[in-house]
Amino acid sequence: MPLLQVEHMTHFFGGLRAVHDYNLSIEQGQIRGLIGPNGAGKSTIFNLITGVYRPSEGKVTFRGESIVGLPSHEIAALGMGRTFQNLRLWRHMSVLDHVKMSQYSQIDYGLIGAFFGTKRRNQQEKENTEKALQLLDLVGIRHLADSMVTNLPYGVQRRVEMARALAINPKLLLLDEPTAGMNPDELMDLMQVIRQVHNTFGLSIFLIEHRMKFVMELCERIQTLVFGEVIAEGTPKEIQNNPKVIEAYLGKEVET
Amino acid sequence: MGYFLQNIVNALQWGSFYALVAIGYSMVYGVLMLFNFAHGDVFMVGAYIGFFTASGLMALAAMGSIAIPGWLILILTLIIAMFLNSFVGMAVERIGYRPLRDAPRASAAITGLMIGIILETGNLALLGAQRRAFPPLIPPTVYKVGGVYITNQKIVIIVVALALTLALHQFVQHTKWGMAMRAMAYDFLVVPLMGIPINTIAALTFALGSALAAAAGVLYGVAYPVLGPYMGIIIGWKAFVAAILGGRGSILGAASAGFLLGFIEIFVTMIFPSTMRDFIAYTIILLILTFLPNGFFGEPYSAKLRL
Amino acid sequence: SGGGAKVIKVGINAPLTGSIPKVGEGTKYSAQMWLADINKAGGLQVGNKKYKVELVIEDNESKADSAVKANTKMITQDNVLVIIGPQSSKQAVPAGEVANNYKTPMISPWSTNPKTTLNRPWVFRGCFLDPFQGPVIANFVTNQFGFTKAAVLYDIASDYPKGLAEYFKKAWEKLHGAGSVVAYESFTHGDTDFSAQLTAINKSGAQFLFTPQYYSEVALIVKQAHQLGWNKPIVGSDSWGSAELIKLCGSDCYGDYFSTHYAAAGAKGATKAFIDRYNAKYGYVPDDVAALTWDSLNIAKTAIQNCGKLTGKIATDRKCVRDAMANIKNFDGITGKMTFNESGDPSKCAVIVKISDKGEFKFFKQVCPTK
Amino acid sequence: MEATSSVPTKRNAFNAWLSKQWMPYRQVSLLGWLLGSLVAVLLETFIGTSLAWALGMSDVPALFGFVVMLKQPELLPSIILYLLLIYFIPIAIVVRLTKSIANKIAGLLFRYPLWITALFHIVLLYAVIDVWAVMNDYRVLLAKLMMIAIITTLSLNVVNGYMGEFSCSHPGFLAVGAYTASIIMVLFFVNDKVMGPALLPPALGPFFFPIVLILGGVVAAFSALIVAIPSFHTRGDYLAIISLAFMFIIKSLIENLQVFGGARGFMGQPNLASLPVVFVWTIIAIWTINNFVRSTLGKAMNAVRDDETAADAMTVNTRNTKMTAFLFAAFWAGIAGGLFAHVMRYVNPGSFGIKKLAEVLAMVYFGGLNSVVGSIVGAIGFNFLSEMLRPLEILKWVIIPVLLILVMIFRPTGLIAFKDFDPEELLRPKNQTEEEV
Amino acid sequence: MLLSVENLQVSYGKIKALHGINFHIDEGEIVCIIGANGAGKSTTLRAISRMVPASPGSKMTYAGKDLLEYSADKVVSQLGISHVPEGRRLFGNLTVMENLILSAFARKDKKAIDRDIERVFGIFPRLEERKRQKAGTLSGGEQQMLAVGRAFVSARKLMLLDEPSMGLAPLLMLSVFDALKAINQEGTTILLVEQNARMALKFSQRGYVIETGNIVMEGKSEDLLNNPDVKKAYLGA
Ligand SMILES: Nc1ncnc2c1ncn2[C@@H]1O[C@H](COP(=O)(O)OP(=O)(O)OP(=O)(O)O)[C@@H](O)[C@H]1O
Ligand SMILES: Nc1ncnc2c1ncn2[C@@H]1O[C@H](COP(=O)(O)OP(=O)(O)OP(=O)(O)O)[C@@H](O)[C@H]1O
Ligand SMILES: [Mg+2]
Ligand SMILES: [Mg+2]
Repeated sequence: MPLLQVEHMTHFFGGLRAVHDYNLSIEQGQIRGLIGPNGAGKSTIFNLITGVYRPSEGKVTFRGESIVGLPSHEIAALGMGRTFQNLRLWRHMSVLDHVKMSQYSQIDYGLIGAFFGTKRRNQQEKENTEKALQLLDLVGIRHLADSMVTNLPYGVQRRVEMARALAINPKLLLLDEPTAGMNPDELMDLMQVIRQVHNTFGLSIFLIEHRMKFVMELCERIQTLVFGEVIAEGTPKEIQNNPKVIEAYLGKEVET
Repeated sequence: MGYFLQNIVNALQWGSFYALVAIGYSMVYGVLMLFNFAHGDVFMVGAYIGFFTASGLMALAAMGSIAIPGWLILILTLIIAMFLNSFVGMAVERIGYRPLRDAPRASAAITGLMIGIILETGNLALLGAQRRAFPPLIPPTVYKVGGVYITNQKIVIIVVALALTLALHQFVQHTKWGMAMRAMAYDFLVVPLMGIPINTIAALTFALGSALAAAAGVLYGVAYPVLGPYMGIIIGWKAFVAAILGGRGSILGAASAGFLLGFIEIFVTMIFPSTMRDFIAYTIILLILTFLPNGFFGEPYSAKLRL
Repeated sequence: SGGGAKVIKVGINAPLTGSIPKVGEGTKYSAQMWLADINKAGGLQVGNKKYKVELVIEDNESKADSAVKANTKMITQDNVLVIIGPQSSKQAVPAGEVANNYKTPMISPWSTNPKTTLNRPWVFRGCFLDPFQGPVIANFVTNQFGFTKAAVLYDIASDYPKGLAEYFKKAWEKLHGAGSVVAYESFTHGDTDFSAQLTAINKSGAQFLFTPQYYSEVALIVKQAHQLGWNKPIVGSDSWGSAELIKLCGSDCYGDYFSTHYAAAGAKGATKAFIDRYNAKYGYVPDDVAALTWDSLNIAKTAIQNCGKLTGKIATDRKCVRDAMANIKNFDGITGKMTFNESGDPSKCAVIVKISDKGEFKFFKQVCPTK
Repeated sequence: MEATSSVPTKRNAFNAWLSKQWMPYRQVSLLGWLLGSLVAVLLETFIGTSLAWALGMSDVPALFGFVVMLKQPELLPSIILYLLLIYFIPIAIVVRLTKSIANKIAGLLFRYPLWITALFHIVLLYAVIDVWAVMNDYRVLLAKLMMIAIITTLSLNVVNGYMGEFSCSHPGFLAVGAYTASIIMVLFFVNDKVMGPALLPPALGPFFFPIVLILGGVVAAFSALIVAIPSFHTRGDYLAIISLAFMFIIKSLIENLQVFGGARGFMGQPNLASLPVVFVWTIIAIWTINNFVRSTLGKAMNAVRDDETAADAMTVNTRNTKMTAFLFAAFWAGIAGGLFAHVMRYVNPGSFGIKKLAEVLAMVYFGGLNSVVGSIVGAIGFNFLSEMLRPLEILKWVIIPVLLILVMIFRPTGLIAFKDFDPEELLRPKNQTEEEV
Repeated sequence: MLLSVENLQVSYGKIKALHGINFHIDEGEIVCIIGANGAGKSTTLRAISRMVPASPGSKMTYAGKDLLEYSADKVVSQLGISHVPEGRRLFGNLTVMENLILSAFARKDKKAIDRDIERVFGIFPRLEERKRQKAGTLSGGEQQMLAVGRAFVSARKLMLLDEPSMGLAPLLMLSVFDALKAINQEGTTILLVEQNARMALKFSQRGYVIETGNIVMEGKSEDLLNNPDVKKAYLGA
């Protein structure tokens, strides 16, 4: 059974058909890519899968459960972590709190614990802090744990998003243009991080990217979306040489 | 039937005031995304300016050789009060809002509230505790049309309210100044990058909003000729309700919500025991917003944020 | 405390800011005039000693909790001997509780709510009560015009109009049977548009309108009523009795009636003297609040003097003043003769005033409580 | 822009001198300060009155002389002298003398669970307040109202600060709590003309009072559903209107309930809200609210405020969070209302209108958003200011707004905003902490 | 020399973001600034367009005029410097068309404005399709097109571009850079900030490398492209 299965998903924004008859099946431990011109509907697909929008038509199954219509946070708690194309951090919270927050669904001390500060609560908060610090270590920003996110450089903010997404114990990680705003050097770093989390946690990863070097090196299979429809799917090699993809998306000369 | 029609006329007049104050509110709200809680009191100041202007003009007319007719005094009063009050608005912007431009909106709301209190108490301290009687610029003539009593005042008020609403709507939607105002509501930090002077736009917005408040104040003085320092509070808060019920920054929305509020209040009084008016009227509003979570013409809360 | 009582402190608890600043102003002016008189006499003669008198004026912002704070402060901090105020029942009811608890005599000049003095031996008032005024008006209208159908318009959120409207309704229905109040409409504090209520009143077939509102609202109600085609009598209560009424209402109010504590136009003797002095000093004819405050202050003064001597122990002196106050008989005030009953309320006559077509408040009739 | 740097001016020299003088006090633990204050207030109890007379004042200055200062400026030197003799000098001496011992005790206490230290400090704090207030009842009343204001402000900060809504419904919650508690108390424990004889022996009143207050809080929390449920679908300005409507509805409802006095108000509440009672409730409020906002469940409010979609995507149950925030805040507002009613022993719907709203909003934003300490400072500061300036009458309502505007301009989120309140930090001994603990 | 910057210092509160940098741009040039995250690239552009205040001691001259005497809006309306800010910063509540019209706020030449808007639509046909859509609902890349489009329409003697390629599909990225080149040939000077250092260096004539608020290297773009240090640090070699 695939980890995530999307069948015949279609979505309209008013009269605009943003996604049409989209299918996807991701196995445990795969890294998959989604590319396509701007406005093709890639981010929309992420939003549909994660429950931000509800698809007009289609089925989405995650870990054997149908998740269409579930609220975002329940889908996330099932093990689907994501990052956002335009950063969506919590302005007034520290880096550490960001990562702790994502463990919300794992908390079970309840309101009594929250109001009265029971032993159980203190225990759990402590454990959560430790786990959060480990994750920050993993993405290399432990030393910034107490800083507020607003003043951090863009690249660091991206890492916070990554650590935050990892804290929900994901089985599947959705990354929307994780390299945007990074220079090639940092891009290599990030690739390293992604490989590492992939290996450590055995996660599946599904990512949207415009930086071809990144996609081609990381992904096992890639889909190309144009006007909401998949025009090609295959290994990086196949995609790179697919004339339709070159015409609609890559162009002749590919820069990283 | 006459009873019903009479109440429609009543509601139209009452709604006109909510509408006029609400669009002034909505101007500032729509542009700077700020609650201008001083607006009700700016309205009060407008009414007072109107009072002094009108009294002065009437005194002039009384002693001078030239006979100025009442309607001319009204027009002059409207123009002068609108003009002068726009400076009050600009001063409010300068003192209470410009320094807080990148503060949380709620903080600016508090300064607005405080400026309002200063205007009220300032009035009380300077002009004393007595109420003022607005001079009768157009002596009321009562017409009886098929069991419905209408006065010339009512007609003037409703017509002016509608005209100002439409004019302002045109301005905000279709001129580049209007666009700049709306842009500023969204992200004022980049507005200068378009070569737009933000301080000018902000001042202009407050000036326009306050001019409208003055118009409302003068007409209010004509219809309800008792002025006091606290006259702006209730109408200000209710206009706040209307401005947002109409949808953020939408002039037509604010105006229609203003009229709607007038209609709700009048008709609730007509149908239910009048003691229950606020209870029922606000329950209706609460229900409207529960089912139309973005007001009438508004964008959803998160329109600004994109995934 | 107070090191042997060289000064007598009198507390004034008044709404200087808030929604009825004019009431506060009248209170304050009256008190200052009163103090000026005492100062001119070189102090207040008690027994064989002259005391300097100080006013402690506290603003209650027209809020209940502020009035309580002000009373507590004046009693426990400033050690006032007696308190005048608060004026509105909204503040006088809770503030009276404080005065009573601290055993400090207090007179509210203007609060007509029975609760203010009820079961509070230390609290007095300077005016008649709503349960008295309501029937006075009902009887007057019945006798004068022979009407049987009444309409009432009142502010539901304010204590005074609401109470009076209820007492009037009760009295009217007692006279003319249930349902004889054909329209009983209300609005909320701060409203200025009464068109819907007045339209309903118009339709109800009432023969007159009773509206126990403050003068500023009266002007609006009366004008709007006329604009909606109403041309029957409108009757009011003591809250109409301000010189401002005519300024605001103009000829629309001519010919209407209201009950009140005193009639300024055509007043005689001490009343006239007071009015003239006040007018000369502050430039307008004093409202009933000012007159009642004046009377209350003088009751306090009489009580202090009747006490005979001040010990300097504030608790003893307060007790003495209270007892003296309770024992005052036939105090001759500018708003009428007063004797307190056991709950601290004076039995006073009401005056019916007609607004003349020059806008003066003309004495029309006096109605006294039946013994 | 950068602060103009370090040419040693006179002002800088003065600042340096000042901070040098202040140095020793840096190491004074809270315990030390409390001890010092206790000595000062005791001193005032014993010699305050006589000293005041000696200095030409008629009585002990109730609010540290601020009120007197405005009424009789000529007394200014006396007041300063009084403050120095009763407060500043004794506190300074005691604090310095007991510095090391207080730190030792604090360190010793710190070895036990935190609640023991906390309790110790709280008892001491109460002693200070009690001794201070008992001097005269005006102080008692002010202290009570200030503490109630603290509860109110804190609870509003939960919604407006921590969750970032502009809720206007708080006067409504206060009213619900006030009326519920009053009605139950009067019905059950007071022989009253309106509600008839007490259903239970009035002597039981004090024991049931806490339960009744909680009931009031619970009813207020229930009424908060009216605002909380729409908040699932709408936020920001629209919710502000919903909450405002709620406030109007509650006020109108009470005005129409003749049984409870309507506009005339409701009185006869038993005299149960004594200083210690109000104090204990205030401490509980601060404690639970602070616990809540520091837990991950509470911080979820911040996540909802800063970016709801992101919060949702990170497993935060946004509905639960909003619901909890509104209900919890309303609960405490209800308690505050109940206490208020029993302090005033009279409530009327007019006390819960726009004026009240403006006042609580001002306290929250003045003190500081998203901060427990801020709310405490805001409530105390605002009440103090408003009492202190009372002699100015009308001008008071010009000066207070001007001050608030200045605060907003220079500290747009309030005096102390976005700060975690860590009791451990506060109670810790202040000398070279590492060795001691 | 069109723009010369001397000893430019900028601080955000206590954080000093620029420690006194010097550089210049000649008329008609394309100059790029590259550097790591947080190096201060965007801050440099913001300082030029007067969005952030420069600390005392900084000097900026533009066409012989003291830039520091102009406010942010006058820099655009009187000096003709346009700025595509980081993160697009569109007016999400206005339509695409309104965004474009607004960017010509300070211009009076109605005809020329229309022509420029047409031209933007020529480069980005997608925008013309979405003329009436609210900018806030455009896809990330579409937003980027509009952000660049706005700069075309507003004054353009000097164009400051902050990461114009961010989030653009490869094909589109090429067309944007082609368009920029064309504009440059028509006389617009361009100062480009890019993460995609290789792209930026290929496109520009000269480049500066900025590191934690200091310029550490400058030179002809080709030379930088071949410089081993640059290669190692910024080209991901
Ligand atoms: N809320 C919305 N309302 C209307 N149209 C929308 C909305 N959200 C997205 N769209 C439109 O749907 C299309 C797909 O958008 P989407 O954000 O999925 O693109 P994308 O593939 O992620 O592009 P990019 O690579 O530029 O981020 C776009 O044309 C966009 O304008
Ligand atoms: N508004 C701000 N408040 C505080 N610090 C800021 C602000 N903007 C930027 N900074 C800080 O100034 C420094 C320079 O930032 P700048 O945005 O100029 O970098 P950049 O080179 O453009 O980086 P990036 O490639 O991430 O866009 C960074 O350390 C950043 O954290
Ligand atoms: Mg996208
Ligand atoms: Mg940048």
